[in-house]
Amino acid sequence: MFTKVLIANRGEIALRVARTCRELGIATVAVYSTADRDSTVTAFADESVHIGPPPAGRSYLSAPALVEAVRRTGADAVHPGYGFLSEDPDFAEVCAEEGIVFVGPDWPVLERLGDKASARELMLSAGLPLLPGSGGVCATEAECLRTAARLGLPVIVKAVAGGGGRGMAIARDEASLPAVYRETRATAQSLYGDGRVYVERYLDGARHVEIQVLADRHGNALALGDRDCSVQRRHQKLVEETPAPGLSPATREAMALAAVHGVRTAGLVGAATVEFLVDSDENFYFLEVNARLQVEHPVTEMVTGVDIVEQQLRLAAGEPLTLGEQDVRGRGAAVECRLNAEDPDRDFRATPGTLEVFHLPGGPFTRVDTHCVPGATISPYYDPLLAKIVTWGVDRRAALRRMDRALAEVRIEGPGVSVNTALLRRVLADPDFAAGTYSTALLTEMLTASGSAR
Amino acid sequence: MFTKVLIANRGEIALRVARTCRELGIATVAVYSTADRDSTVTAFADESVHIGPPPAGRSYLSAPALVEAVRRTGADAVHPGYGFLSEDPDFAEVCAEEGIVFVGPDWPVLERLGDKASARELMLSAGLPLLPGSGGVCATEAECLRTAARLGLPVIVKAVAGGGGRGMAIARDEASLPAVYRETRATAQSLYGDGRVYVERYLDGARHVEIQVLADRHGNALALGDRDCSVQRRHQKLVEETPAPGLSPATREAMALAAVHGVRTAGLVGAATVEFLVDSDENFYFLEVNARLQVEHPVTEMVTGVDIVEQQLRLAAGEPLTLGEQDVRGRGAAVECRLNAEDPDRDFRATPGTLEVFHLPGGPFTRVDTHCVPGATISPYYDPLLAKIVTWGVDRRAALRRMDRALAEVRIEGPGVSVNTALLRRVLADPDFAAGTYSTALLTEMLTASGSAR
Amino acid sequence: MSTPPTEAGQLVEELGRQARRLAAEVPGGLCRVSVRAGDATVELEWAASPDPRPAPEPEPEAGETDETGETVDAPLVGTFYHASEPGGPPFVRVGDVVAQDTVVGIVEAMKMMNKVLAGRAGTVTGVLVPDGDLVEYGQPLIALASGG
Amino acid sequence: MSTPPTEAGQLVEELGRQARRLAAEVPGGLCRVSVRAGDATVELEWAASPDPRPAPEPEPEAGETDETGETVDAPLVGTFYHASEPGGPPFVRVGDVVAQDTVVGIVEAMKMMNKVLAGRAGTVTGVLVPDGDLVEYGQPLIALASGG
Repeated sequence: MFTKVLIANRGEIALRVARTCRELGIATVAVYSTADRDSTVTAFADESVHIGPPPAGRSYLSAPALVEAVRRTGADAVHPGYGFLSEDPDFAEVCAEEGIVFVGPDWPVLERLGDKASARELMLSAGLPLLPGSGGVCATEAECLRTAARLGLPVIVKAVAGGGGRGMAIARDEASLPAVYRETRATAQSLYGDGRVYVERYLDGARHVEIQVLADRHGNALALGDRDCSVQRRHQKLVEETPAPGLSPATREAMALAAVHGVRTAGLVGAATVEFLVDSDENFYFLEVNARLQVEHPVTEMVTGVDIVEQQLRLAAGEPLTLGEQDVRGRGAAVECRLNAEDPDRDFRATPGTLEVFHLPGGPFTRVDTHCVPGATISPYYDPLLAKIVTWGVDRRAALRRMDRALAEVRIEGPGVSVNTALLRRVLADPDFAAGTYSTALLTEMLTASGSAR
Repeated sequence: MFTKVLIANRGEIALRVARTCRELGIATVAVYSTADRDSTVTAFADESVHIGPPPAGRSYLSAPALVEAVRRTGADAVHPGYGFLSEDPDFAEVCAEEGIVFVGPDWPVLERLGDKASARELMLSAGLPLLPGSGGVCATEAECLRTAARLGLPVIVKAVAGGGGRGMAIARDEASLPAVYRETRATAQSLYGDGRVYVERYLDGARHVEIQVLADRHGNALALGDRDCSVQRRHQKLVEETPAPGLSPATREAMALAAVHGVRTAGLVGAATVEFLVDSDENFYFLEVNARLQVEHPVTEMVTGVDIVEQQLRLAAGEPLTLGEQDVRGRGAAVECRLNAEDPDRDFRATPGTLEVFHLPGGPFTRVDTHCVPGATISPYYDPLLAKIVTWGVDRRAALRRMDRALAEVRIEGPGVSVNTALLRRVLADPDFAAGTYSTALLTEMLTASGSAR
Repeated sequence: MSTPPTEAGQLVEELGRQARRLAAEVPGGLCRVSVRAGDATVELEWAASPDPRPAPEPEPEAGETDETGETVDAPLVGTFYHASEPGGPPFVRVGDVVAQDTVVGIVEAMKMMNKVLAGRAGTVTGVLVPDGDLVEYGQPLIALASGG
Repeated sequence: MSTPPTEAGQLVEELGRQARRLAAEVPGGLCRVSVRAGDATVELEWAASPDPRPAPEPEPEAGETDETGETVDAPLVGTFYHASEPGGPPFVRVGDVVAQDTVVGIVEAMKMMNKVLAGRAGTVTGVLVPDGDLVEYGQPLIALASGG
């Protein structure tokens, strides 16, 4: 096992990773930009390195800064968290060259899975069901129109380099397709420096269900159950739960098998999530592989009792997977709500500011992951996630009632700071959500119906 | 089920009970003394009633104030928490007369178990193993000396009306016995208005192990596993864990059977804990029944997934126990540490004051129960418990390492306020504790060896 | 540091008032008082530590007169009665002059009748709670003007 | 509101200094500045919202000169070299007079050599980091007195 791990991230996930390192007796190195100088993880970690100014491009996204921080502190591994460089094949390659263990898949695997077109091909070859699509990059507008004519509308145009809900747009009719195509190309070019896009049939009213997988270097892989992440705003997840409600055991098992097979086919080592769209007939279609820790991993932890970060570290250190099916059998249900400093009434605009009051819930079967403390300042440079509230219950209903109790305890106040607590409670109260019959359209429909997010 | 429950308590346990009520859709009434006017549970509950001035005798211990508060709010049940009136047969009887459901055993059961001499007799008749003792009240000094001569020294002199670690003293030799006898009688008279005492052989180096039991009105009873609570200061628990380390499965099962049988024999309905002393040969001896929720119940909740407060409410409402052995099978291990505002270096003197900084841990498999917030004032009128930190792990070692990580995150500061965090971490680091081979002598030995609590 | 006649000053004054009120309700053993507003702090500490045992229960018959002298407050939770029996003449009416030991009402708690005494001399200016209402501890029952 | 010459006043002043320093390091998009100490608050807000995309990475070659003008700080994490080659003459020595674009050292990060410029005119009064040491972002490298 490692003796010192540098955590190449910030916010709640940096603290999350540092906690498990501490529990395993591994020394921790935090890194921080000037904006995060007084952060909780900096105080928690054994050492800290100031890696750059607030803009992520010169700090958390700067591979040279991170590699030099590793050299300076003598860490033997880097945990990238989620976002930032967590799925960057170049960073993983540099780490490998420098003799630093990257806690994640090998860089060629990241490269293959990061290109959404090649990931599609790979999973197709592994026999996973895919939505009908362009079968590769759609190089011209004409090709895009031909593909859409073949697939039928609506279609979704996606950036090859995209992921995590960014760089994608839906075209509902032929007339709008050329504009959608051009805009997605332009967005992809500006976001990723890679304008290539592909086209897939778009499923209305589908659910977003994902399988958590662990895989070692010795040919063992294991699914840790599924998560439903259909409650999304602008393709960004807001509420996640496990197990996905209402799926038949047969579908659940078939998805888990497909996910494990896909991960093995990709040669992936570590923790990964295979995302699927599931239609109302329980047909499921491969979406993408997230070859990293997910924001929503705690729901799986609460139900299975597995510390996924510990598993990542062990797997990255080359240890064999010692968990079997019997060790990861889920108990009960868990749900996570993301508390964001954002204003649902103003198109979810981030509302940075100082948290004068910051009170989060606790008590039975309630987990809180946060990097914030009273008096902390939420910087405009990074994502507006303040805290993750996770509750467990013997069944879905108990977990959801507990979540509503927990959200009612939240008190966060500060000048200019708006928090999405009320919207989260509205989701819990929504009849479709409560019945477990919701799809990715839920939040949009809720907001459209009320004309307001509150 | 009830529609409105009045919580006849304060502090963390009042909030704990209110949370489960909320989750079950039951309206809550908080009560408060003048010192607790701005408490967290008062803000949380649906209604609050000001029941008296700060001294508990005129507020939390005043049965008339509580009964009138129930009448005023129309609550149909009272949850007494722990301490205060939770095991008071008179209060339970008054509730019964007034048509209020007391969430706890019927008053005759409380009366029988509250008198330690009659509880001993009852459990003896149920076949539970008891330490050799006076077999009833020791009415005179001469009788006490005769009994001690028969039992052999050391002996422990206990108040018949005592419990929860109060009203007891050990005599190690014949010469000191008369003074110990007289002092215990005097203490018992002043604490409980009942000077009767009895005598038992005292076991050095024994462990304090207890069994959590649930029992319904329909003849069903179930054990939820055991807890080791041997880490005590002045007979007050400080660290508790489940499962009790190192016990053989046969002993564990025998204790659970004895506890369930004892509870049934007593005719007890609700949640109760049967306490035993266990010697180094795994002989176990009945100590007492705590016919109420215990401070340390969360460790059992984390391992079994059972919400014990929910079960109390259901059982008090007359519902049958629907849990079976298969529903309460423990997973992993859990440990609880009590954060007290007290100074271990000054004989654990309470250190009330204002909490200027109040930061508690969170994250994976970590539960926090507290009623405190930054800026809160800890009153000198009540016990100094600030928070309970509970951690879970796949095994004991993982739970303890996690606890040490969690305790290292605690930051509590205020003028004059001392917190026992460092002592708790010293317990975790103690070789005997780490090996799971400790007894009730652990803390005394630690403090004696170092000459200091830090 | 002098207290400026500002909002902060008013805050301090109000905090002080609350502290004194709290202190007055407590039978003994007050150990430390701290009043803070922003950076301004007043702190008092006594040498004796508070008695950890519950205080002996005083016979709750005197009403608690709040320190502004404006009201007689309920000395315990229960039902407030204006008269000693249903339909009987009320203990006091608006305009009545009362002495310290004048009975101004009764609070019934668990069938025990607890007399409420005025606690100080004055003139009744209001009966604040209807006959037979359930009151909580400290709830103002009778408005009382100083003197008589 | 006038700032009194107290500890709180000094705190506010220092906070203001930090805020200005932070603002100076950021390429653009500053949206709100709030400085608070106890009850005293200074707040500035601009209409434009910050650009959510990462700023284009500037070529990190200029050292960041801190606003007191006392030090030239590391523009990135890496190894600080006094000279362009091992054993070569150092870029600057104590007493040297430098111009804004004088190279005062090199920070190597992942085999890329990044020149550190003085950033302003002055006289070198100290070389604060030994040759070959690993430095973090913002670490003072060279002490510089104003003028020359």
